[in-house]
Amino acid sequence: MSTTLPRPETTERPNYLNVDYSWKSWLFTTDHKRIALLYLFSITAFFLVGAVFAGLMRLNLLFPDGLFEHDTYNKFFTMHGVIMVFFFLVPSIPATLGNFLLPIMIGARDLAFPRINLLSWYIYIAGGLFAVLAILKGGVDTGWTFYAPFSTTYSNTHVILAAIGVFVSGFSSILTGLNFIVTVHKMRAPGMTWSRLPLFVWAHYATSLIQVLGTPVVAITIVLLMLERILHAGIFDPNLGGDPVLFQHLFWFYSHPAVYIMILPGMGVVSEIIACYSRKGIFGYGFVAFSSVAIAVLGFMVWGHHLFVAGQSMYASMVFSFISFLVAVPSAIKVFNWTATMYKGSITFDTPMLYALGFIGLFTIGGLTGLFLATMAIDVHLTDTYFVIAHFHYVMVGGMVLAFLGGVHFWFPKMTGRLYPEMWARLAAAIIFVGFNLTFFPQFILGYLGMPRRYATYAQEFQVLHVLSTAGASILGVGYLLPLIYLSWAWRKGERSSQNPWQAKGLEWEQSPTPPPTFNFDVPPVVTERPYNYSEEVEVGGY
Amino acid sequence: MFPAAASTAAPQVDALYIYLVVLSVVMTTLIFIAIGFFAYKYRRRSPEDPMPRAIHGSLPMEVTWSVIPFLFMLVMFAWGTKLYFENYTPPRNTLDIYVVGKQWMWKVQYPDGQREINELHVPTGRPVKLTLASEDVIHSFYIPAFRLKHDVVPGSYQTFWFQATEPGRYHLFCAEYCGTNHSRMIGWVDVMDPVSYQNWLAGGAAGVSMSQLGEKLFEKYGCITCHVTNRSGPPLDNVFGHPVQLADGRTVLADEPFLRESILNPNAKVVKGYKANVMPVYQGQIDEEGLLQLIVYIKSLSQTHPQARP
Amino acid sequence: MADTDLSVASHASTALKHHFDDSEQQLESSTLGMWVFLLTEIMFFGGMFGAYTVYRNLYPAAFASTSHYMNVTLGATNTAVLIFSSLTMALAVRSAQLGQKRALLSFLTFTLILGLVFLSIKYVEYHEKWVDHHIPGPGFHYAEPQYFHQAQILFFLYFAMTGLHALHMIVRAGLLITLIAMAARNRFSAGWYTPVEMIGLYWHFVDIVWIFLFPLLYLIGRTMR
Amino acid sequence: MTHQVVPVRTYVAVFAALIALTIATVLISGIDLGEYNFIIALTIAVTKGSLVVWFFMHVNQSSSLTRLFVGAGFFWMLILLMFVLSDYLSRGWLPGPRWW
Ligand code: HEA
Ligand code: HEA
Ligand code: CUA
Ligand SMILES: [Cu+2]
Repeated sequence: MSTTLPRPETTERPNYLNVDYSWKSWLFTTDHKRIALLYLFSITAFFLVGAVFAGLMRLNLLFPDGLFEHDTYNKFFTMHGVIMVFFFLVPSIPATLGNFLLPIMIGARDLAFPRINLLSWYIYIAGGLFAVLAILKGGVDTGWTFYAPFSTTYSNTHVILAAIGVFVSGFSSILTGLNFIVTVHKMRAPGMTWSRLPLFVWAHYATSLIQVLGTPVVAITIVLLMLERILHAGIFDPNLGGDPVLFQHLFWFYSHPAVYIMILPGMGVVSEIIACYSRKGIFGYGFVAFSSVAIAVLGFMVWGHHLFVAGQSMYASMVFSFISFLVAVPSAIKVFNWTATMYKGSITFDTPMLYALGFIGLFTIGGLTGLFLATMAIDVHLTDTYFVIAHFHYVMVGGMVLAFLGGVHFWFPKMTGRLYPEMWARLAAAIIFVGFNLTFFPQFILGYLGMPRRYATYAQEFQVLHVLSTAGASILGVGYLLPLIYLSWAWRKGERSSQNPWQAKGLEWEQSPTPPPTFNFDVPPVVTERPYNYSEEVEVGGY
Repeated sequence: MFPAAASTAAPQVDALYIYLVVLSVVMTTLIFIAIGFFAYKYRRRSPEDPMPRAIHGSLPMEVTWSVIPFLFMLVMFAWGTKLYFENYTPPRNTLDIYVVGKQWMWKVQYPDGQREINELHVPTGRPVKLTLASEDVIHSFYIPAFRLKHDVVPGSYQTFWFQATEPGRYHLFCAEYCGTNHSRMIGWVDVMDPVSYQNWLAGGAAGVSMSQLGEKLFEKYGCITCHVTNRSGPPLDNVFGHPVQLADGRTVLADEPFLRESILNPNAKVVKGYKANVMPVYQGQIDEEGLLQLIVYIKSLSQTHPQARP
Repeated sequence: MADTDLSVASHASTALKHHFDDSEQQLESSTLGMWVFLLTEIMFFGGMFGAYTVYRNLYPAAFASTSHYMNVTLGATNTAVLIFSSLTMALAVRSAQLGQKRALLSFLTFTLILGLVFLSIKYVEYHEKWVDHHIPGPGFHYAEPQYFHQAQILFFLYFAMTGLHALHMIVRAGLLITLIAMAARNRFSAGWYTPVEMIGLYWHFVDIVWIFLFPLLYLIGRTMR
Repeated sequence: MTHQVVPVRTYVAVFAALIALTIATVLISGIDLGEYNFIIALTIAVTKGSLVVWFFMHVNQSSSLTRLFVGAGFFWMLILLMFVLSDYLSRGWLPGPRWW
């Protein structure tokens, strides 16, 4: 904890929050920071919806015979998956923290296309409304993967509404990515060379590439799916000559890279946090930066690892498996470099750092179990079991959600000008960590024992582990509620923050007032030093 | 921690799994220890602590921690691939059983004519090949005790094989989400020693064998007219298991998927010396079970092919 | 979609938007933004091309059969029309560069007319398909029954691909109309004509898509039997 | 960044080439050349597309960044097509003799 906080200023200087309080000034804003907050509130709302579905699912799974109708349960996990992936996790860090920080970090006054940025939020909301409408009208039961021919011919739920929701929100993702790419290329402040970009920015740049290159494919796939559902022309229906595996190919062409949309920004956040609380630059900056891009590129060539038992050619499977291992190498590079960054640091354990360390641990476990699934013979046994569920919750919840929470805490003073209550925050972080592991670790075992996923009812012998998991989820639920409460409180009542409460490096802390004014800087920033320049002294020479 | 292991594949998959678990535990522990150690040793003791010196990185270390894990991963890849090819490539002389999945049940047919629902009886010590078909959506045939599963994809045949080792009663699950009662599309696999299996076969009111049923269909649908009586279609004896010359110059193997396609959509692959558009299209005319019976019948016409009979 | 900013920028005319340093940066950003947008468009069509590739490979015979029902004359005419429109669009941008307002206006109008000609010819083609019951769905008929299902899929792809292309044609025609209106009101000068250039890029891109659709859907397979 | 003014005759020449290639591709498609029909048609299409990109869209005058993005677009589409095809083309392959 940095102890030398300057006294809060008494009169607030003009910033992006207090320039105007009217509704209009929020709904028609083109300020990237305000749009970031609009996103922040919307994704939180969607997270809560997704979490309620998760809670209901865990409740159902307490009992081998279930609690709800099969159809109801099937809708729960579908809506949970759809909401969590498309409406929460994909926009979570990029559209909130990324939107807020990316321009400031590179010394720009705004994103390159502020109106498109606002448009993307409206598109996101429009997509979200379709999803909500689908829920209100009774839900969807296809699983978030929408596999044909079930989704095109057999399901009699609101597939089209949900599909439109996903389709529409995809464009918001594309536009955010487009905006980031152009901004990073064209709007950097004088002196902000590529080798001085914060790792957060590198990670977002890589993410944007995936959003721009991958999302259109899932969009068109969903269009084909909807047309097929309406016309029954047979494009994915084997009874009419189509090939259902083609749908899976097109779907995963996006959805595998999309899992990296759901982790790279988190890795960017963690890089910033580790550096700050170790008071050291990231070990192997160049490798960490480049590994983001490597993950983005290689990530496009591994999607077939979701199809090992789907009737895909064995030879194609082999290639996909191999590249899956390749893409793990840049992830490993990151983990090791973060660890090495702590070496000979001067480390403090404020809440963001706790989340970052939690991220490293849980992501490592999640990533390593990804390797199990990339190993073909093992995947034959484990695919479509709870092992997969545990794997991806470890990377998505243990990884990305923790990174998101860490980032929100880290930049909370920046966004609001106030400090969060440190003790409560540490407590919540601890509860989340414990609850998370209790929820999802048993699922690895369940999976290897053979418990299939998407099961409303299950064999007796799996009950013990399911009960453990539900118990964990209850703890986890409490853990999530805490930040919601104390952060809302701190927003209005928290102690005022100085410009740079963590004494962190980076334009957003050093050269932009807290909270930032509308165009971010009072004086146009100029960059003269390398990133994370916590100390002038250098121990080991560069490379 | 481990489910029952009842096939030749199970211990092999378990061994590979143990390799992965051990490796992961070692890696995770190393990383956790490093983090814990650094966190403790280099914690900031007082706010006045001097800034640490910057360390930029080290190429040798980067190379080390990329290459060494990758080597371990190469082992995973090679081992996993080898097992996968073995587990998905049936040996010769299998006992063939036919499975049709539909919402939400498994229909099993034995060549000798037994039929069951949501039960599968297999002997130990003998490779069994399953041919999987689906009447509606994608299902997945999963036997945890064998560490094996395969999706059942409508519109095509998928096959996989196993050799059971331990008599017992094991779970059979549908592992691919297929609608309302996906979690009720479950059943049992009864593994029996060969003697009990013979008794079970004999005890069942088998009656008509699959190929006899197929023969009836062969007459019913009029296949017999062209393929036997007037020979306007290619003769079908000694076709199964042999290479077939196509009109477009290609050569393909006459296996189950080929026969299936030739019945449902005869113009897709026309045999050399015959004309397209002569045979009617049977797509949508025959159900999956009947189709399998026809194919078993055509198989039985092939002498040189080692017939799978228990 | 990405054009909102570009067209909106025009309201401020040549004005530099406050978050840019100079007009150079603004122009470069718009150009890069446009290209990134085109990148997403490539992938958008890419999904369709993927489906096309798979089915062409699975059903070569049915494919050969359906290609006999494609109207090559109309398709080729349309290709020529689009290529011609690409030329006039390029010349329009050139006139804008030179600040020749009248030339700009007439080239833009000419381009627009060519775009509409394309759509009309497309309409004739669709109408033919309608008359022949070649629209996938419940009313679908096909002369060679053995290819019924496969032909339906291929026609589905034909309509999906050309339909998506036609949609883009309509969008860009709309954009062109705005351009014409702006040009008529003297919004552009030799110093600032970014929207003309951006929409020009978009125009050419949509033409390129057609350049690929034409051989893929109309030509390949004509000689196969 | 602002592009040079290109002489009208360049544009017209490109136009003429495009029309010529269109005529060529239509004519060639009427001759039975087996699989070559496909290859020729695609080659011509790629040539035409490149002409448009290169001259009409001014990529010949553009920054290397723009060129990179143009290239990336087509490259990514190729990834999609190639990897999807890799499955379909190798499905019929028989597992060879056990090569391990
Ligand atoms: C944030 C999301 C995210 C991330 C980052 C990942 C990362 C990875 N995933 Fe995961 N995955 C999902 C989300 C994610 N996944 C989801 C949602 C599904 C299921 C979808 C569904 O069906 O509903 C899924 C499913 C899934 C499957 C299919 C399972 C199945 O259905 O059969 C596979 C198979 O290969 C896989 C593999 C991998 C691999 C190899 C990585 C790698 O990138 C991981 C790399 C990281 C590490 C390896 C850890 C760090 C490395 C070290 C510490 C080095 C030490 C290592 C050694 C010595 C070996 N994933
Ligand atoms: C992207 C992000 C994301 C996130 C953040 C989460 C968060 C959680 N998920 Fe989710 N999950 C997915 C993505 C995500 N999930 C996806 C993509 C699938 C696949 C869907 C599919 O198969 O199609 C899935 C599937 C999935 C399943 C498997 C369903 C099945 O296959 O049958 C389960 C089961 O436990 C589960 C649980 C949870 C839990 C407990 C949380 C927790 O972190 C959430 C925390 C919230 C709570 C714990 C609830 C709050 C409390 C209450 C509402 C009160 C009542 C609570 C109790 C009685 C416990 N998820
Ligand atoms: Cu059948 Cu799930
Ligand atoms: Cu994946």
